[in-house]
Amino acid sequence: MDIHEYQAKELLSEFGVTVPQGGLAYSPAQAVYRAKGIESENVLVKAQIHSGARTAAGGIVPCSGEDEIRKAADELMGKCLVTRQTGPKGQIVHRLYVEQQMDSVREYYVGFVLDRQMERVVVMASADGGMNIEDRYNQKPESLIRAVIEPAVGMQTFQARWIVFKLGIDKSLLTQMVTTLLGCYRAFRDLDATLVEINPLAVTSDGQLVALDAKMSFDDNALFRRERIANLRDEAQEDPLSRKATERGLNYVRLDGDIGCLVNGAGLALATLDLIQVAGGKPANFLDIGVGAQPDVVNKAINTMLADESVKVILVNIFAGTNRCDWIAEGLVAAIKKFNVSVPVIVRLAGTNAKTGKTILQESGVAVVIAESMRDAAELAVEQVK
Amino acid sequence: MDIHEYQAKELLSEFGVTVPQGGLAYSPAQAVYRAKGIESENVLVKAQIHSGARTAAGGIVPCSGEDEIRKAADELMGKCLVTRQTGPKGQIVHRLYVEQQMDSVREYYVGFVLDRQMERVVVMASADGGMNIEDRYNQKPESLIRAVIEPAVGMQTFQARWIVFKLGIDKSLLTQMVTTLLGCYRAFRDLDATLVEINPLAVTSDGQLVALDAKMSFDDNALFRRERIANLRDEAQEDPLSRKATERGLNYVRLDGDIGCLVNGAGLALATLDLIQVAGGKPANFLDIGVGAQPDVVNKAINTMLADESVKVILVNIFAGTNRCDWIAEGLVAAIKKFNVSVPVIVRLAGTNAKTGKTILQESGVAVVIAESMRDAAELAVEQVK
Amino acid sequence: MSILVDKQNKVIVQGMLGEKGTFHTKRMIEFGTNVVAGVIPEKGGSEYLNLPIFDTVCDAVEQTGADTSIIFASSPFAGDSMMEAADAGIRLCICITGRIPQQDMMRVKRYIKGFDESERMQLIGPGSAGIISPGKGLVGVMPSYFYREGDVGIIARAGTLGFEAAYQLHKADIGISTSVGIGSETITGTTFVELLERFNTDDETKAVIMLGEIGGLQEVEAARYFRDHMKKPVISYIAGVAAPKGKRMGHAGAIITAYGESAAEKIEALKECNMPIVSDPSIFAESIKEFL
Amino acid sequence: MSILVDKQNKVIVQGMLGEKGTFHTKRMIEFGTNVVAGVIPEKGGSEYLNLPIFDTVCDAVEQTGADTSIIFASSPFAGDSMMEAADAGIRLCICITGRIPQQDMMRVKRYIKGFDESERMQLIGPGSAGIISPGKGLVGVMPSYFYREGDVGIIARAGTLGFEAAYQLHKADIGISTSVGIGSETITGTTFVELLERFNTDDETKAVIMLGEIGGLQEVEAARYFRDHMKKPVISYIAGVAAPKGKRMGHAGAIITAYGESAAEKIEALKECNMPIVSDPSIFAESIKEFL
Repeated sequence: MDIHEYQAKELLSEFGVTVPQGGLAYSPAQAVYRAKGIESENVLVKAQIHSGARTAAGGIVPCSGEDEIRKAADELMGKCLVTRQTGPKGQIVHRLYVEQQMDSVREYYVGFVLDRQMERVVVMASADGGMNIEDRYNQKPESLIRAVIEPAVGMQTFQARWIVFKLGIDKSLLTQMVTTLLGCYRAFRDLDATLVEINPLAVTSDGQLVALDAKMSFDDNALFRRERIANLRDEAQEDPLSRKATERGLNYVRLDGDIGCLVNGAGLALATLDLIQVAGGKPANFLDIGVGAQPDVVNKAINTMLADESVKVILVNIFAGTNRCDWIAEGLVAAIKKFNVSVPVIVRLAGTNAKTGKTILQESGVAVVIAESMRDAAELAVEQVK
Repeated sequence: MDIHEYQAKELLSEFGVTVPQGGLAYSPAQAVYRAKGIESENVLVKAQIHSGARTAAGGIVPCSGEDEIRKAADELMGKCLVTRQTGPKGQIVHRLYVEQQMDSVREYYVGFVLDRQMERVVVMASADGGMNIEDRYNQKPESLIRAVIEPAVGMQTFQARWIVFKLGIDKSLLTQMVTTLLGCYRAFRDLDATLVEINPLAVTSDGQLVALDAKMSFDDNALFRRERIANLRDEAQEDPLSRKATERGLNYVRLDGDIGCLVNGAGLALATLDLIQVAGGKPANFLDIGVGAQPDVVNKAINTMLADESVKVILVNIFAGTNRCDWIAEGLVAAIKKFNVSVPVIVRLAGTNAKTGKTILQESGVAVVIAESMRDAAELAVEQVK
Repeated sequence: MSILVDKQNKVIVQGMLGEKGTFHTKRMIEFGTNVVAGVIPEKGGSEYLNLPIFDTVCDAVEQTGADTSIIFASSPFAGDSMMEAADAGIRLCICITGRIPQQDMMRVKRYIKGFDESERMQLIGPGSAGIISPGKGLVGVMPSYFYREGDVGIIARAGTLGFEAAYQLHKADIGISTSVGIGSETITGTTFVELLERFNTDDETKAVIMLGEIGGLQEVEAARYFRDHMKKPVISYIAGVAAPKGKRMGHAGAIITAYGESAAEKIEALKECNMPIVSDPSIFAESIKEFL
Repeated sequence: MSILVDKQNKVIVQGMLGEKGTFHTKRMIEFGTNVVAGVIPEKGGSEYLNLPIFDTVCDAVEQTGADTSIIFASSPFAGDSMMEAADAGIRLCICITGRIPQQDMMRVKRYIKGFDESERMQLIGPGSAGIISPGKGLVGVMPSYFYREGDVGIIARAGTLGFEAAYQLHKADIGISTSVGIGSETITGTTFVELLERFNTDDETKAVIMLGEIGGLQEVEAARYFRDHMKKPVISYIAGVAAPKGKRMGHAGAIITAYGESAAEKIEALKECNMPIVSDPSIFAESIKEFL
């Protein structure tokens, strides 16, 4: 789960990371009011969306004085921002963060992430912080410093010092930098984060070390024990269809093509996408109904699928291991009738009671195309949209 | 460092352990006032000293009504309680804890301690809680259940459950007991404790699991990072001479005999005590001036030594490794003159500049007996008090 | 032979009371697996599905001599269940439960590693579909009716892909020695390499189907093992070639995790090791046939 | 030979700036120990006592090839210093600093244990008096002037007792191969057994003086090693026979720690292993003489 910049900053500041003064606003008037609580004249009005790279997309506006703030806030609020990270559909701005503008003389990058190969948390740091860290990393991978944290003991001060010296940070900042790094690690560990990132971590002209931007993501599977974090969820930032699918107990991922995929099991879902690609098509989404699906789940799934306007054909690929093809078939027939499905439906059923399932479909009178193999199904689906 | 029962209960309750209602009092009037905040009519007035086994010593008085509370508090306050754990000198009561009296139908023992052989924290539990757990352990050692905590992962729920089932606790108390055990462990770990003990951990007639008494000790070496714990120190509970010695940077341990031992280094101190025993004497104390002692430290040490009235002879056993015997000798002469020392002083000097040191003593005119070996010194000292 | 599971395993079930636990315990018993007990804290001393129930894994092991455990406990409790199994002396633990918090899994792995190698529990999963050795034992959730005895080994991260492969073999009249689901979680127990090693020395296995996917690097390690040590044919498939990099992939924090983990990069690495790759998931059976 | 330290060790000092660090670094240099650098965070690039100073142990090891470290850092920082040394590839680390929080030491030991045995740092201390091999090397705080070359090994928990023993040998014209102070802290690195093993195979050591004390059980383990494996004479002393059990000893929490740990109980256990015991700490020299 992602959270907003302002939320990440609030959390990290509790772990000893210094952040600029700032306040949250839901309206231009509130933005102006928030700016009054900030000591400096120059502020940034920052769009709060679950994406970085906002500067290039015009999501961060430097302002001075009430009028400029009001104008910037007015323009940003409700705007759809398309950044390098949002995808072409962009994200709509519902919240603004008004923040003290700091002068930075040097910018660093600091990130904490789980390395799944080592099964350990890794700290990454770079003296080339700021925008487009990915590009700079690709050009100069050696510029990224890494330290592995031993889970049995946690991050140690010597590791933080080692990073500081490797980065060549001015030694007067040693203590601040160590505090920041250890604080980020504790936040990562104590809050079940999957990502803690400060970029840029800036040195100001008066020798302060300040997190100018911060990003945190959390382990969805651990939210049950992190109520405070779970409450930071901003549903307005999520794809509405995914959200609805989640509420219905389905796993839905939206993609760019036009073939809707209704499958059971994540592995089969990936394989279905691969087959569609092999056949020359593009999936609009995949909707995983899970391995033990009951008939009513199919109903919910078809309902979700139809809400996606880009779907021009529905490909159903079911391998019934612990569930039953006849149930799936019954559910499909009922849902197709109920929702008056007008797009073509290609169905491949295999496994438990596959024969019965196919018979149910054939005798139901609804217009479905039955495919014999996964590959046939994919090819038939692609044909429909060509 | 030890703390009082009421302090341990306050800390443990923050970690999820249930404790009876109660309040601290420094006077009988305050005790009466505290009792008003307690819902039940029956209360216990409990002497707060750094010792268990208070019931047998009359330190815990059940009361009902204002008069009884006032009377009990009046009697306890300022009283010197001698328990099995205080030694013959006892401890003076300066604080009282007024606590709701609970009916207990079953009493358990739970303790957390570091096992230095395994270098791990060990949980101990017994279904025979209450008074004289040591005796019962000695009779029936198998009644004590033990679980070892893996430091890399901490105490796990399954371990707590295992203990609960081993104790044969009623299953309706499973969750409460698991919460209590995990809470104690977290308190141990997060507060740098060396001991967490609940005895008795009682089951009340209405099915509550309540810590009727609690004891915590802390790692002196970790107090620098546990300010809150360090502030719980009650100096009135410490031996005044030890306290003074600590303030002066000396390590002082009070014992029962009459030979004062001034030594450098803990190992040499233990060896000196052994030699006195071999020679048939009894040490009054030992005062370790450390391995790098400067002349003024000897001054402080003699001053501390003289404040102990049981000292009938002073045995100085110095092995100068990194420091110098001539400094020690100079310090001794000055201190003996300054404080007009009237008890015999036996001195053994060895190591760096031992010869010069002895010459200084011999030429100083102060009455000291110079011994050639550790054993001679011990024998000479014992002779003096026979 | 077969690997990991045969008729000797004495199996206990942790987290048996739930719908899944109940359903699959029944199926394992029907299959003929020697399920000896269930562990349900607070229910010790009772019976469920005609099995004795114990409060702790420790009790179950002491009383029944169990050496194998299968876990259906829900995600918040599964980490604790795995550690309890390891502590009680279980030798093989299959965790069906998935979606376990990462930090719990870091703890579990660390806890298991704390045991001497000779006493260390082998963990399959979490998020595993289990293990089936047709004709011998089922400690998992495989729909066993289309798994027939034979000489092909299957290792699959995703459960349904493993089922799919087994079903294709069934249709093609090819039997299976053992099929193992190792799960797709970020941190798991047993890896492809460890299972290839076992199949390598298993007399009853002639060829192996390895079903990988995007994320992680263990497929590449498996390919290196294949190149250097494997004496039997292996065919592999990497699911997710068509999957777009996740939203987070564009992100700096993903630098370290993304490198070499995409399906395309993996396939490249596998090819370098000369491991045969199937790019069409509907032809597992025909692809393995030529090696038999 | 000698054990642990000889003329080859390249020594760095962690926590050099303080009074103790400065004093003993000078003494080690005077003795002839090959002290190659100091580590003082923030002072990297400067010089102190004519030694190059580095910000990190890692830098010091890379630049000087150091393999040995001695720590004088103050107690709150010493745990971190030990882990830094282990991480940087130091092979032998002597921690002079004592009074380290127990939980820090649990972490340090766990951290060190995480390395493969072949890369694992040997830790002496904390609260160690260090190591001296007369004529070869001093990595410690021993007053070296009365340690002469010879064939008696000394292992002492308490620093001053080790000094006392060495001084008695000096007076009796007996030389020392190596003397090691292992510290009296609750949790320490190297134990009596590990050092007896080393003396056992050291050509230059003919006999060993082992100076134990109350608390812990390592003296008993050492006695068992002596009984089963030691090919050389060892005399032992357990300090604290006359020490009363501490105030806390009367307490239930001490049940587990107290058993077998008192001097009397230890002496009993040592006697069972036929280890010669000296009960008078003023006769170490005359007691060892008969074995030479």
